[in-house]
Amino acid sequence: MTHRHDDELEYEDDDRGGASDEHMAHLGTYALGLTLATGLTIASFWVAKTHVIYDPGIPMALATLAVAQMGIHLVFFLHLTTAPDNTNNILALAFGLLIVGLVIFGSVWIMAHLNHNLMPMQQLMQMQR
Amino acid sequence: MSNPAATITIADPFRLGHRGPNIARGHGGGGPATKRVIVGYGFWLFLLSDIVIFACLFAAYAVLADATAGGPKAKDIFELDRVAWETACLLASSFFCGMANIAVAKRNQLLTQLALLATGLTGLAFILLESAEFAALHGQGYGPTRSAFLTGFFTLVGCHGVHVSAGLLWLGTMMAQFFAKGFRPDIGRRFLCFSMFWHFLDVVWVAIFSLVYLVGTRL
Amino acid sequence: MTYIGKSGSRAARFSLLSLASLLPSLARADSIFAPAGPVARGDTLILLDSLVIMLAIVIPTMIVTLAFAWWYRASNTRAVYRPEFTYSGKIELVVWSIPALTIFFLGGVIWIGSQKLDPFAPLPSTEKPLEIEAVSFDWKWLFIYPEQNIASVNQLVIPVGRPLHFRITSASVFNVFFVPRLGSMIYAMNGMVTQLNLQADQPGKYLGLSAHFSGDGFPDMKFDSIAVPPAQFADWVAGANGAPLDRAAVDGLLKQSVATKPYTYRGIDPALFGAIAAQKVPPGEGPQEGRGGPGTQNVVPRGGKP
Amino acid sequence: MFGKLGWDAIPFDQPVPLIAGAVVVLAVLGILAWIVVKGWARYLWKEWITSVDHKHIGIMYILLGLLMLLRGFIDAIMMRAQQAVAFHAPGYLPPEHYDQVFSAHGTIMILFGAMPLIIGLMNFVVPLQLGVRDVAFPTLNSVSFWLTATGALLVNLSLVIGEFARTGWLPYPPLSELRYSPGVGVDYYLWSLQISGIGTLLTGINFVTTILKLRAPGMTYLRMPMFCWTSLASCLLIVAAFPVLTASLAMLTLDRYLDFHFFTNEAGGNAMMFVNLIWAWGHPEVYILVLPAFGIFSEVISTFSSKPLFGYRSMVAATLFICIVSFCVWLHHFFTMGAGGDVNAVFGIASSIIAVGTGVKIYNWLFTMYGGRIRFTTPMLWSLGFMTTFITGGLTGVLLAVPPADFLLHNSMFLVAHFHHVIVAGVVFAVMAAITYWWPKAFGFRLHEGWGEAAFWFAFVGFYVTFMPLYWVGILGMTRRLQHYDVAEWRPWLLISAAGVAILIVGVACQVIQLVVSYLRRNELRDTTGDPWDGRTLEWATSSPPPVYNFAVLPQVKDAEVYWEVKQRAFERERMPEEPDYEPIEMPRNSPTGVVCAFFATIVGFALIWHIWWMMIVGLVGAYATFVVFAWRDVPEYVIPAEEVARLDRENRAIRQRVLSGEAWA
Ligand code: HEA
Ligand code: HEA
Ligand code: CUA
Ligand SMILES: [Cu+2]
Repeated sequence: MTHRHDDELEYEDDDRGGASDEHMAHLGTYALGLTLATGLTIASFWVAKTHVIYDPGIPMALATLAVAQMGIHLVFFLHLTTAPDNTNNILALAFGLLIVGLVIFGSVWIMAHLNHNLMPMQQLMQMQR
Repeated sequence: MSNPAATITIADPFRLGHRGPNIARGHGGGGPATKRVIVGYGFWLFLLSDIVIFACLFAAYAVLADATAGGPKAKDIFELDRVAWETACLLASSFFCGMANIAVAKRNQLLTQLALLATGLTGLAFILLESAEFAALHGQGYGPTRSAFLTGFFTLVGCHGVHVSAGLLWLGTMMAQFFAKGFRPDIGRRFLCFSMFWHFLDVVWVAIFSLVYLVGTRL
Repeated sequence: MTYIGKSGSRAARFSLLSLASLLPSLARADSIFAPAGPVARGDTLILLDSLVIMLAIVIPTMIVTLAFAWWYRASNTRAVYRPEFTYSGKIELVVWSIPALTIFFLGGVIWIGSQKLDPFAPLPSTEKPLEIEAVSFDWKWLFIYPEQNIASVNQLVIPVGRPLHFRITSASVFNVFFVPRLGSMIYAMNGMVTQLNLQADQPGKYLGLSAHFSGDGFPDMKFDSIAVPPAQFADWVAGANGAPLDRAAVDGLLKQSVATKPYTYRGIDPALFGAIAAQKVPPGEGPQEGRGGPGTQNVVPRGGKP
Repeated sequence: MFGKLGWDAIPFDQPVPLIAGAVVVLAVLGILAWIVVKGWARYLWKEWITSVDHKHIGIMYILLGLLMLLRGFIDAIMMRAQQAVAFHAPGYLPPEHYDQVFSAHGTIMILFGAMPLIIGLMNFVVPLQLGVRDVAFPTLNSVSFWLTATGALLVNLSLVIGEFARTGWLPYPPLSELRYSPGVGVDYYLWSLQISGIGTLLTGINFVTTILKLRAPGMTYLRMPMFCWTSLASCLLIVAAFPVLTASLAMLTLDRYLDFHFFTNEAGGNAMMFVNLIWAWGHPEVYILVLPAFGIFSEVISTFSSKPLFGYRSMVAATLFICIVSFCVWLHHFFTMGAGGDVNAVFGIASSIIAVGTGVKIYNWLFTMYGGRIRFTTPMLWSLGFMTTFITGGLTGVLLAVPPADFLLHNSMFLVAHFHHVIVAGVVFAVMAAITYWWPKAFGFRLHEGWGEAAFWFAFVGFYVTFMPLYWVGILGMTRRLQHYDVAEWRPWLLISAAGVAILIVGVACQVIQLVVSYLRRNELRDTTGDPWDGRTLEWATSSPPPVYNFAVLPQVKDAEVYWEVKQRAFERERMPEEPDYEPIEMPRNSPTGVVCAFFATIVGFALIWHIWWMMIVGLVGAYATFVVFAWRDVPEYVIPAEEVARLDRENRAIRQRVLSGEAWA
């Protein structure tokens, strides 16, 4: 049965392109993923509490850690790889991220300008104080 | 079954296995992909669209975060310990879900059910923790109707919570199906979707606890 | 490339604009092609410039489309059939670059125009602008002249030749402040203050309206904007009488209705505009069963007893 | 018990909607009775309502779209008539009614007219062009359709039970908040869009998966027909943009139902955020409509010029270019809100850049005609009408993208003329071309040419007479959505515009007559070849109408224009290609999941609109139960044995062989 799977066995071998002997590797993958994610979570909470880091830099530090952790989840839990079978998934993800970026940064940029320009007088005076 | 000639000339998407010489994964010229690939990809797209919904809620939260209308600020109401526990629950749940994946691949009914149960219980624990937080805030008069900031906060975090709850409902259905129908390919595909959904909710939670809770306490 | 100011207005005089304003019916109508101030002139000029830039390639395109379609009709035996002609690098280069170059040029116009004609940008003038605060209610406009200590409803009287600085907000839903012949429009929104700089160069009575739908009384949300020589403006200010504009007056205005005749207030609570803009004045009630101004008596929200 | 619902919800005081509603209800009941009497009910249920066949679903979408187009057209006639008479006068429509009419017109036309038509065409055509047997998720496809139908049903229900929104087709808060819109109109709007929007999102996912993962062997990306490419781009936009709609409507819903403060005037809400989000969906939405339309024109122009599409790769690039850039321009709908010169300039330039991609398309169609042998059939007429007209509409669009010009034209009748110019000449003309073009494939007979040409000319002339005056009144300072006015200079132009609508009515009538006449004369218009236009893509390689499985054997694609090549070879040898080896075919079983699901969705939607909470719970439980039952099914497929496939296909081949040796194709 090197080239045909009948239906029943089909899903042993999924779109991640793994063959059956890879299954043991899976346990390791999940464990490694869990470890890394836990580590990054702890790091995030530490950053949020610490006073070692320059204060205004903290949101950036947290954002960076979050991006890293999301990457870990995608690779170790959602099994997103760079294998050729995965190109379409990666492309879709890239498109999705582009849209997410446009919506979030576009909105925030637009709204920041609007809010800044159109602030009612009283708040404006409060700011100047 | 081992007639290579037939495999070459006939390209029926619903009958051929994935590795026939003429059949590829749907991105080259090799004809339709296998059902598992198709289902997985479709669900992946669904998740991406769901991310866009969350992106809008994040954007709304970011825009409204300062509009406290005299009510509490983020700093005043977030409790990081609870958030840490919630995160731990979700991470564990994700890990158990991975275990279920392995058990399913091995077709071990008992392990599958156990792993799914563990996934569900940790997920439920998360929901309970979150409900407790919401109830506490509401009790202090800081419900979503208090200010635009709280509106944005409750909607964003609540939307994630609703997803987790829906996931729990799905999980129960999944367990029943494995139990009643065994490891049929279509149920296997459905489970693939479920596990993607569950891991995806973790990804969203990472963004929430980092950018809403942790950042919020430092602003 | 200044669209405002002396050079701009001279350019305008010798441009298509003069052609357009030659049409007599236009000058009477409140056409945007009959600008009555520097802002409107700048806007219109940019509009016409862009139009001409684009027509330069759009008209030939249309003609060629029809020509090709006609010449290569199946029944024309003289036309050469070339089914193999499906790609030409040269043609692709041309069809990408011609629109790209047009847009490159247009992009420059957009960039400069958006900066120079931004409604917030003050007008170049030696005179100090006249401050006007505009508030949109359901469904009428209130114009406050804080320095003159008067206000008027549905009537905007302005001195010719002096820059005007508007600060605009809304006491209820969105509206857009717009006097077509004076130029740029801008939104009026509760919780926000938009700004607009305008100027009228010729005396006249211009149509003013709301350019954003605001409910059943919306068609009547129009006002006269009357540009008069400065002396006459001073007279109008001196003669403007009426009740003081205070919270009680605002509460009256907040009721949904359509104002039939303009009227004025004298004695302005200076904090009022800021209070409305900052959502300190509670919003009006909104539509109730059987309520509404003239022409809107039938306002009955179905299933809508809140 | 019944929430806000009471007898006062029915507009007994307003005869027009009441009578219209009664007529529609009677007509529907009559048709239902007729079906039962004729004994067609079973057939309808088995072959259509529960069908998961992409061809049947496509046809039902198109039918829904045409009906809604007609409904929207009636609204349009009412508006043009109102503005023709409401000079210094109240006209015949009071404001609260007129405001519902334009809101319903815009909503229905875009979401329940144009969208179903475009999606229906994708459904019918894309799998055939890709050379496959169905879409990726056939049952989901049926769910999508029925959810769209639910939305359409709810919108039309608002005519007789309650009211529709009076806020415009995009309900800007605070006007759409509870305080200023206490009635159920906005709720009807919210739930019908929310429900149909989910259907549309599922369609988008379904078709992206189909196109990326389910193509005939050898059909590489750069061999896909142009319509598949544009459908892919459009569906990618759906997947990216519809969630934004879902989210922004959900926020407004929370404001209205649970006293949240996203967009209210109180507690720090920010209504500009709604405007921002809704356009982040709304702008891509119009390209979701127009991209497949571009695909249709590519197919039609190439076929009737008897030439392959010129600059195919360039066209693909332009499609993807438009797809991405259209997501970066949404602020051009609120230049006048005051974001400042920099922001305005960036979005203004981004908007005008779309003209580059669109221009490339226009020029490549032009060179497709160059050196061709053009047959002026009805679809080709629509295409030429489109090419000349759309350029003008695009030009006015680019004018609006210039912020200082938009400062004069925003929300004016000029804007109204702009978007009808691009939507009617772009989308509606495309749909008309497509229906005429693919009709024989769907039903096995062609449409009558004469009536089709008449419909085109009346629509074309009527369009110009209706909308050119609107540009002009816009320049004369007229804003949109005016129930009455008293500026004398506007009047003559509005009268001309009303006359234009009369011409349009004739055009639509011709269109309807064309359908009837063609049906009556179907035998003389019969298409026995499966290829009435001398087509170039795979849908013409199968019989008309195609068998359930589309292709007895999946075609092997070796070229960009597969079918054209095969045909040329067959033509030279005067016989069909070799008979293939037939294999049994597995097809998805029909399923009532879609229609049952939509039934419960209707209940949930209606209950939410009228605040009938128990009913909502019943509906939700029902919907969940439907899914479980569907998931519990054991045998979702059935098999057509190889002998049966061979028998059917031999019949089909015999007909074609006869044609081939006789007068050949065309
Ligand atoms: C797809 C979108 C679409 C389409 C096709 C149309 C078509 C038309 N629209 Fe529409 N319109 C909108 C989208 C559309 N509109 C939107 C979004 C708004 C804004 C709403 C708002 O203010 O919020 C609007 C607003 C709008 C207004 C309001 C203007 C105002 O604000 O004051 C008017 C007024 O006349 C109008 C007129 C027309 C007319 C005369 C047509 C005609 O051109 C119709 C022409 C159509 C045809 C020629 C084809 C009809 C085909 C059939 C009927 C099918 C035939 C049937 C069979 C074959 C069985 N439209
Ligand atoms: C199918 C629908 C459709 C399409 C295709 C378009 C196409 C375009 N639209 Fe339009 N638009 C709408 C539907 C559509 N629009 C609707 C419904 C609204 C109003 C909604 C509401 O408020 O209710 C609207 C409103 C609207 C506005 C907002 C105005 C306002 O509210 O103040 C703007 C502003 O930039 C705009 C711009 C454009 C541009 C730049 C294009 C471009 O894509 C056009 C590109 C095409 C060409 C330019 C022609 C072909 C090109 C060539 C021949 C090449 C050479 C030409 C040049 C180099 C110029 N549109
Ligand atoms: Cu067995 Cu691969
Ligand atoms: Cu747009």
